Amino acid sequence: MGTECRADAQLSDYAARVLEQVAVAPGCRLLTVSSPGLARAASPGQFALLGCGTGYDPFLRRPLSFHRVDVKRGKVSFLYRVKGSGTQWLAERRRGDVIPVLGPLGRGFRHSDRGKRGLLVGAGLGAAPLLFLAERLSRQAWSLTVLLGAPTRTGILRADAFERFGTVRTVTEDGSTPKKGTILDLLQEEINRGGWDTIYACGPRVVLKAVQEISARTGIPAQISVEERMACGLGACLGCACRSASSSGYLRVCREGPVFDAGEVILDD
Amino acid sequence: MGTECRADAQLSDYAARVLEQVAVAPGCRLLTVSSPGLARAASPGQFALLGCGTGYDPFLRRPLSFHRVDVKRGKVSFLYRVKGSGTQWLAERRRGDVIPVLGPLGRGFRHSDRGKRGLLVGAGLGAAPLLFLAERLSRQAWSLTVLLGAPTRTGILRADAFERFGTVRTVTEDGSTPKKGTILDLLQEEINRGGWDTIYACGPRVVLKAVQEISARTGIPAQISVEERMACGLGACLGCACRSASSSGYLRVCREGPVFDAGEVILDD
Amino acid sequence: MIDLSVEVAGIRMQNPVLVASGTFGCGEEYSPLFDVGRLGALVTKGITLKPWQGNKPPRICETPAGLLNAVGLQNPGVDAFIHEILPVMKGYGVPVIANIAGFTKEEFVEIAERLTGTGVDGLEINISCPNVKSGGMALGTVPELAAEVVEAVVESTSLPVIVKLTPNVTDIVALARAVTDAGADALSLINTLLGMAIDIKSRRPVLGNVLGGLSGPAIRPVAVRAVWQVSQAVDVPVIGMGGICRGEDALEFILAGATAVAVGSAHFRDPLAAMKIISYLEHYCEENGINDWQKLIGTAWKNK
Amino acid sequence: MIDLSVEVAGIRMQNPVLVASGTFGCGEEYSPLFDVGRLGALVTKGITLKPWQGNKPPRICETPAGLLNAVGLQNPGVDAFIHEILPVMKGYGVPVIANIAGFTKEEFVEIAERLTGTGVDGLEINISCPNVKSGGMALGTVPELAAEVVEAVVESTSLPVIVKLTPNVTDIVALARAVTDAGADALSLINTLLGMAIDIKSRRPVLGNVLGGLSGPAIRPVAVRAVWQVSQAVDVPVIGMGGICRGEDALEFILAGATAVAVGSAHFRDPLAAMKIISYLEHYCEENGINDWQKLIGTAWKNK
Ligand SMILES: Cc1cc2nc3c(=O)[nH]c(=O)nc-3n(C[C@H](O)[C@H](O)[C@H](O)COP(=O)(O)OP(=O)(O)OC[C@H]3O[C@@H](n4cnc5c(N)ncnc54)[C@H](O)[C@@H]3O)c2cc1C
Ligand SMILES: Cc1cc2nc3c(=O)[nH]c(=O)nc-3n(C[C@H](O)[C@H](O)[C@H](O)COP(=O)(O)OP(=O)(O)OC[C@H]3O[C@@H](n4cnc5c(N)ncnc54)[C@H](O)[C@@H]3O)c2cc1C
Ligand SMILES: Cc1cc2nc3c(=O)[nH]c(=O)nc-3n(C[C@H](O)[C@H](O)[C@H](O)COP(=O)(O)O)c2cc1C
Ligand SMILES: Cc1cc2nc3c(=O)[nH]c(=O)nc-3n(C[C@H](O)[C@H](O)[C@H](O)COP(=O)(O)O)c2cc1C
Ligand code: FES
Ligand code: FES
Repeated sequence: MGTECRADAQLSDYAARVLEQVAVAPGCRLLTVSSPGLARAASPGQFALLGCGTGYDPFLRRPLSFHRVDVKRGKVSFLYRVKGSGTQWLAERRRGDVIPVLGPLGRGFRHSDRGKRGLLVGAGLGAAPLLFLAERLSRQAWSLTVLLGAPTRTGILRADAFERFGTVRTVTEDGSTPKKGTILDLLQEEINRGGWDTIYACGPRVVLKAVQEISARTGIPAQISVEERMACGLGACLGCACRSASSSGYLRVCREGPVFDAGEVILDD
Repeated sequence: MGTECRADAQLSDYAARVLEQVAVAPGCRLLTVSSPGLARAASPGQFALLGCGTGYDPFLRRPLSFHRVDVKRGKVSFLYRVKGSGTQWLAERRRGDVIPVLGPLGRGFRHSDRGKRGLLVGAGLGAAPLLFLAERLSRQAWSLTVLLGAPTRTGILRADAFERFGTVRTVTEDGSTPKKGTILDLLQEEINRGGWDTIYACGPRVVLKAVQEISARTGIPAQISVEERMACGLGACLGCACRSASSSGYLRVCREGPVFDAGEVILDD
Repeated sequence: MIDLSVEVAGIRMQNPVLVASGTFGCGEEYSPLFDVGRLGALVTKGITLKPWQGNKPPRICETPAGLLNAVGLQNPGVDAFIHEILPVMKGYGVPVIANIAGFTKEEFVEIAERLTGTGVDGLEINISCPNVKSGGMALGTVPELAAEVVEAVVESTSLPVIVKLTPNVTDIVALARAVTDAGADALSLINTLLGMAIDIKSRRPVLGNVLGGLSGPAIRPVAVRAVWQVSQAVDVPVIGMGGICRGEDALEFILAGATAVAVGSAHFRDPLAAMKIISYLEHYCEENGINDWQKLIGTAWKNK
Repeated sequence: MIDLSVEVAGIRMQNPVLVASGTFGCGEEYSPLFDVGRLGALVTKGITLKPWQGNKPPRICETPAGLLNAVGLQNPGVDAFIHEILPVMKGYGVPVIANIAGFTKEEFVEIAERLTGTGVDGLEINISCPNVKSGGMALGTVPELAAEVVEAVVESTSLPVIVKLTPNVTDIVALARAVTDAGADALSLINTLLGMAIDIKSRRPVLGNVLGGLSGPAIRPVAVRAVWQVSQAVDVPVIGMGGICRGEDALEFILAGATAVAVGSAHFRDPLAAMKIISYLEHYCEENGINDWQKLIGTAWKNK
């Protein structure tokens, strides 16, 4: 994991061949493609734009975060929820099919040099970019705790995969896992316990806002991965605006983000 | 083959499951679907509208003639050329996929009670509706000659299948079959030889116009299968207009056609 | 089951899902596929005073997520309509709205007069067809001229008068206001967008008529915008149309301010589209516990 | 290799494939993907006099075969443009056309004056942006007002002046004539169609700005029609745009009367679209033995 990623060097529109696609939970799929160049270039927190459909509907590409990257084997995985027409099309791709994948894009998670105790907060699909991050951080001898939360048991994604890289704690709103509550309850517990150098979070806005608030209150630096509707993914169209905390203007989620320091942006509803 | 088809009785939007799809020539495919209801209802010369694509592009359905119908096994086949986005999508369907098929539509070939010596003229893809016709006519003890023409050898489609129902004569413009020339040369030869009760033709406009002219000149009744761009396929939108020979107005290819008596329509370019 | 019935321009409909003029024949074409009597209302193809043979083919050209058409008002004329087509359409037991197209104000009046008392339930004045050259378009784009036509028709008939507007104008709200002031009981919007396509092989226009009208999902955002703008500006009900293919689309128009919707091009992709939309609306109301579904009309701007 | 070079408004371009304003950043964003210096010309995002922060998100909404955008002219203002962005854009060695947007005639003039002599190769007057509320639209829809702006800008600068027209008008030909009479050296058409979308879950408009501009393949038929109509009515070259995604589409615009084309939304689906279009046009000319490819311009109406 680089400090400032130098994505541009290998940014390309890759023709990625599907190696495997499996359902990991209801409506939730793990897609693995072969793309050695992309695998080499990708950093945790960055994303790609996947071309969906053969005609012009759907028209726009879909942004998905890198979930796992196996540089040696040239494999890149995406963890995604089937939501609308684009992800539905992706879900129908089978081994051997080719998907256009533009990436790597954006600014991923950054080093913090304060220390190596990391708290990863993944609400629902927010788990997607965190596995890649967990792997890279653990390689650099970070000690990690991963919080995974969802409304119900089947929404807790990839807990077993995370276990290789740190302590995993899960929570569900309906109590279908041992612990019942929201991920924010869990987060507050861990914050109370203390000893964290950096928080990395991904998930719905309400979770990210809570992380912003905790970071501001406790002084623990946090990095949050933000979502916004995108067109170009390259910083050219100004479509993916997120309000800047330091100026009166906007930042581009696809360029200055998707990972922002918690204090960098204002998340409106 | 009925006299006036009573298509409406079983007209429906069938969810047809693909049984098989094979390439029969470069860019030319034979698609077989399972649809017992459609198989029972279909008559030679009628067609169906096949839904293509999952989004709204392509938007319109594609008209294809019934090429073979196996009522007993509930199978319907289409012979088609991959031309644009719709047929490209069809070409990618595999066994088990479901295609929406609206049909049977239109007015097919009619009985002639003059006699049972039929001349079938299929230029290129014009062979598509003629196989189904040949099969039904031969069951009724017609004696048939089938003329198949194309620019080159690979454009002569399904000659072997036609041989079960009558004498097949082929011609290519580049002489890659024994006989060199156009299908109109072959047609003229057969007309000169004489003895025909009805001509049935399908193919490009230039061929259909020649058939109209021959029919008018010789008095041999001819039926031609006409193509026009379609939207509804049901007679509702008035999109598929073909100039009527008997009035100053237009006939609907999807309703009064696609098979017309040679004298019924004026084919503009 | 929830009651989806609605009144538009005094015409009572069992549900708010109509068919768009020119896309549904006289109902008979679709009757083998579903019970046409389940629709909110039937709308005829444009009816002219005299028989009209329409434009030369090709009349249809597919475009991304839509199509161009240049049918050009092919119809047997008002008298043949009354005697041959209307009885078939009335047979389904739902209101029949006659889409009428004149080339002059006087023609509009004459068609309206002839249709009055025939069993037709309402008139939809088509001052917006892009496929007829002489006058059709101009009448529909200049508020004063449009208002004159509407006023004359309203005076000449006891039938409810719906006015169908073209989106090919700078200010559709001004047009809507003008025809509403002139007495329109309801508005239909939108008609097709003026477009064309060129065949790169022949290097000529695809359509026999050169220009055509663009319809289908491609134009839906333009239609939603028109409904949103107009429904806030006038007091009469709006029938929304333009690219409605699914229940979600119909709901979008209702939220934008439409009292009813019409399904047009969608029939070409899914002949059962209108039926599916009706079912969707029923289920939507049930699932969301909506008793008076008409409260949904214009929610998107009422909530602003 | 065939010579595709072309002159538009006195600006020499190596080929007729430009990028559409607002879709291509300053070139730098796409430069990792292809050699931006192979384009016919670069066109900037709309430039205002003062820095402008744009609309609140969401700014993008996908629609069938297209998208709505309501970016709303976010830009650092003309001075920052000149000092920070222009040098980057000039670095690619192809003409740079500055798309300028004023809220008044005076602002247009002032932006034009500041850009004159900076290295910018031409101005594209954007009197047609649907995403700015105050005035922007009105200026661009009334021929007299549009002409006034154009006349004032033409007088204030030595740069070639291209005028970008909106399709959201009743009579685009009248608008084109007015601005051409006022001195426009070329026309760009079309800008986006005014549209909107409503989120049925929240029952509110999707876009932060409520209204947005529709672009992409969905609008291509409308754009081709505009180019067809306008190119026959005026004597200045037309830059065609609106849904051009592939070489065939570009050719369709050329046949309709465009001298050059611009690629916009297509970049979002295929970032290499413009490059592929250039290759297509080269191959097309070679295969069809076309030496003077400019003879293709307007063939569709010349052949009528
Ligand atoms: C940087 C980034 C990384 C992401 N990573 C992941 C991931 O790893 N796994 C995952 O499941 N999802 C991820 N998302 C969300 C994902 O992009 C959307 O769920 C997806 O685009 C929905 O497409 P659709 O066709 O299924 O839905 P539709 O609702 O049909 O999409 C319509 C349009 O809205 C856009 N859209 C819809 N939801 C979102 C959203 N949440 N964020 C941005 N655009 C949206 C689509 O891209 C499309 O343009 C990410 C989003 C961003 C911005
Ligand atoms: C009654 C009828 C029966 C037909 N039977 C056959 C058949 O059995 N086998 C076969 O290969 N072809 C047949 N055709 C032609 C076939 O419909 C077209 O080749 C096909 O629609 C092309 O679709 P596309 O997406 O590949 O091409 P595109 O060019 O992308 O299609 C664009 C649009 O034009 C329409 N279109 C293009 N060509 C034709 C055409 N020749 N006739 C009507 N519409 C057209 C398409 O339906 C679509 O709406 C028939 C046409 C008709 C009218
Ligand atoms: C083939 C066709 C024919 C049409 N004929 C008429 C007509 O006669 N009168 C009319 O007012 N509108 C006519 N329209 C316009 C439709 O009624 C409708 O306003 C438009 O198509 C937009 O809706 P849609 O996108 O759902 O099709 C026609 C549309 C099509 C596609
Ligand atoms: C995201 C986005 C931003 C745009 N910004 C501008 C702009 O600043 N100025 C302008 O004149 N046009 C702007 N446009 C319009 C395009 O330049 C072009 O006219 C329109 O999108 C149609 O072309 P297309 O369909 O190829 O995108 C913008 C379009 C998009 C999609
Ligand atoms: S998506 Fe275009 S700038 Fe971010
Ligand atoms: S395709 Fe609609 S009438 Fe024939």
